[in-house]
Amino acid sequence: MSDRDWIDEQKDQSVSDRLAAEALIVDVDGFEGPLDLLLSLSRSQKVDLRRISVLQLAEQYLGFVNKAKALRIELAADYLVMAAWLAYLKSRLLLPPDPTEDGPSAEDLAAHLAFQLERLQAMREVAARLMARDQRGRDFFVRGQTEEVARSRKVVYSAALIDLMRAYARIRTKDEFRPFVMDRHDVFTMEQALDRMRGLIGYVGDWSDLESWMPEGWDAHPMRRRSSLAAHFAAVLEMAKRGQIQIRQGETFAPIQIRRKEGE
Amino acid sequence: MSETEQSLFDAPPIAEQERMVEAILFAAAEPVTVAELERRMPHGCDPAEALAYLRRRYEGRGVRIVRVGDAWAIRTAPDLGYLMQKEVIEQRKLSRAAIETLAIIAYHQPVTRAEIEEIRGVAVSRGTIDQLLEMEWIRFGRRRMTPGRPVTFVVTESFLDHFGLESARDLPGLKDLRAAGLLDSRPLPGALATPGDEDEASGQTELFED
Amino acid sequence: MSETEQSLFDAPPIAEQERMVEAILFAAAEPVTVAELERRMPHGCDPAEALAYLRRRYEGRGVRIVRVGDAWAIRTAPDLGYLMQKEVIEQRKLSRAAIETLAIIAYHQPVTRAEIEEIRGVAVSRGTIDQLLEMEWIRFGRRRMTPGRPVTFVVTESFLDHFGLESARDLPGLKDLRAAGLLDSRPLPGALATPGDEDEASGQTELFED
Repeated sequence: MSDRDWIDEQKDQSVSDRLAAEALIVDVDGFEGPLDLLLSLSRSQKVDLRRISVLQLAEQYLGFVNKAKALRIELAADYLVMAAWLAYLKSRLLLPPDPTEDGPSAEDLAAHLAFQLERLQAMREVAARLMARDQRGRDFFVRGQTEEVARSRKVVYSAALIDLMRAYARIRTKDEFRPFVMDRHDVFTMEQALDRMRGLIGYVGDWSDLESWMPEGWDAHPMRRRSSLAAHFAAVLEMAKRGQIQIRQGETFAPIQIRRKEGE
Repeated sequence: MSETEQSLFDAPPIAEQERMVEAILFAAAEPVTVAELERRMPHGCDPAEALAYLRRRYEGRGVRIVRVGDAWAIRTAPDLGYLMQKEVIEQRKLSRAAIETLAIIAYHQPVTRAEIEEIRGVAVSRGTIDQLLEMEWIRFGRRRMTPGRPVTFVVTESFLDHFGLESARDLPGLKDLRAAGLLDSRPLPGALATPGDEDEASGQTELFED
Repeated sequence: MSETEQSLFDAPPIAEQERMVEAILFAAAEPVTVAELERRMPHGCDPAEALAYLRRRYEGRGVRIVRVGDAWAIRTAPDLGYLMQKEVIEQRKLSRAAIETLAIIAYHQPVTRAEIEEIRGVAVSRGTIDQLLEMEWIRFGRRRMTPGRPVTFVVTESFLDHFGLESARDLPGLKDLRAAGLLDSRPLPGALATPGDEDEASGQTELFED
């Protein structure tokens, strides 16, 4: 439908159109949803969509739905949802506003519906204007005989998005098995510390700082130092409990010292 | 070294550059970007300037130099379309739903499927979107930064080319629609404002207002 | 209609006929004979004369009107044939190391080399990074404000172009990968933030929006 047709159609609305609107009843299939139907019904009011009576429109729509019911025409659910909403809106529009009620006023809701109709109508009009434009392959044309473009070779490395996603998935999947290897890189466990201290305890004859017993390479990185210190502290506590060593600390935050328990 | 090279390969005179652009545009069916022209022309050329001259030269002729987004093409003058019956391509008839969906995408872009449905008041069938994608009149735009990160749709250069538009800003009636507030995203009163609103506004600004 | 009526009385002016010939030759899929021109143009036209004018008009231009057998066509001027060359691109797949490195940069940018190595669990060769830099798919980002101020890598516009993405945010997230069957196990607790997580989004904002 072109622009022109549209305008003509708007102008030519008459009693016959209203009769046609009545005939809508037998042709629900012709509508693309309740909003489309509302827009068609609104044409019978013959006013600018901005001045449309939403109350009247709601009544028309409800009338339509009732007739459809009487004729045992099955209406899709969204038509019935719209009917329920319009019935609610109609009752709100007819009753004096309830000052205690929260939320939008009936007028706001009606205005929004009018906005939706106006917007749909506007989209229809611009769609018609768009389709009425000169179109490629119909009104104007491209070069019929394009010229071969000679090709010289150049190697380019490429990858598709799917390759990228696969690669990333591969890495991330690998990650999910890695904690047991990778994440322990910086962790010194108590078991390791126990094993180690058991081997070393024979050499701890006199009081010495626990920190001097840290394994090589575990004192440079702060995370590793903390982990190994904690593990060794826990290990010496365990050993003390077993009566293998003695522990002492001069005061809070002073170095912790250990020595082999005499007689071991 | 590079200075010597420079002087050896001085840019050709602008008239010559104009010929080059003419030859390249004539040889191609699809629009050619300025960047592509620059790649194909000798070093130091200014295809944009050459294009301006060429465009003027073809004013009122049987073919015209037209702009399509960032690219340029030669197309026959629309008033001569009646001579081309032989060239007319049978166009696939678009359904009313497809035409409306296309218009909504063009005027509201970037727009999500939910928004298209809200404007039309009816569900958009998968086939409609597929058809428009297949015709290469629409494509996926950025994801909306709202919950669910829905994809958006925008129109393509080939859409612009088909309808003879220089850019999406030149859509018929766009200004009037915007002035009338009909392109605003206006939620149902009382409904929670969707966090997408901000985003949408800025998305459109980017597209149409700079 | 008016054209037909007019042609009953007198032929269009020769300048107009020239436009017609120009448009027909331009759009035709093969060379057009004078007889065919005559059939397609309004009654009373003299295509041979119009052609002669058109030929003269295109003398010295980027394209010429040439005779092919007993038909006519528009062709590139022979001296500009060299413009009709395009480098053809032989596609080769990126190595596994390169694509993994690229993926990590795309998903975690800005990212340092040490971080790439930590994520891959393997050292990244200088050559891999160089290759990606040379392809202009990655570039140097801001220096990290940490000891040693290591350089970071980010992906480029041409990367986005190649993969058809509007922004790095549009990369499918881990959730999408999992939905596509590319990732099958549960998420790693405490794993690095993935695109779509708030964390990363803000990092990317810094990158893309200033």
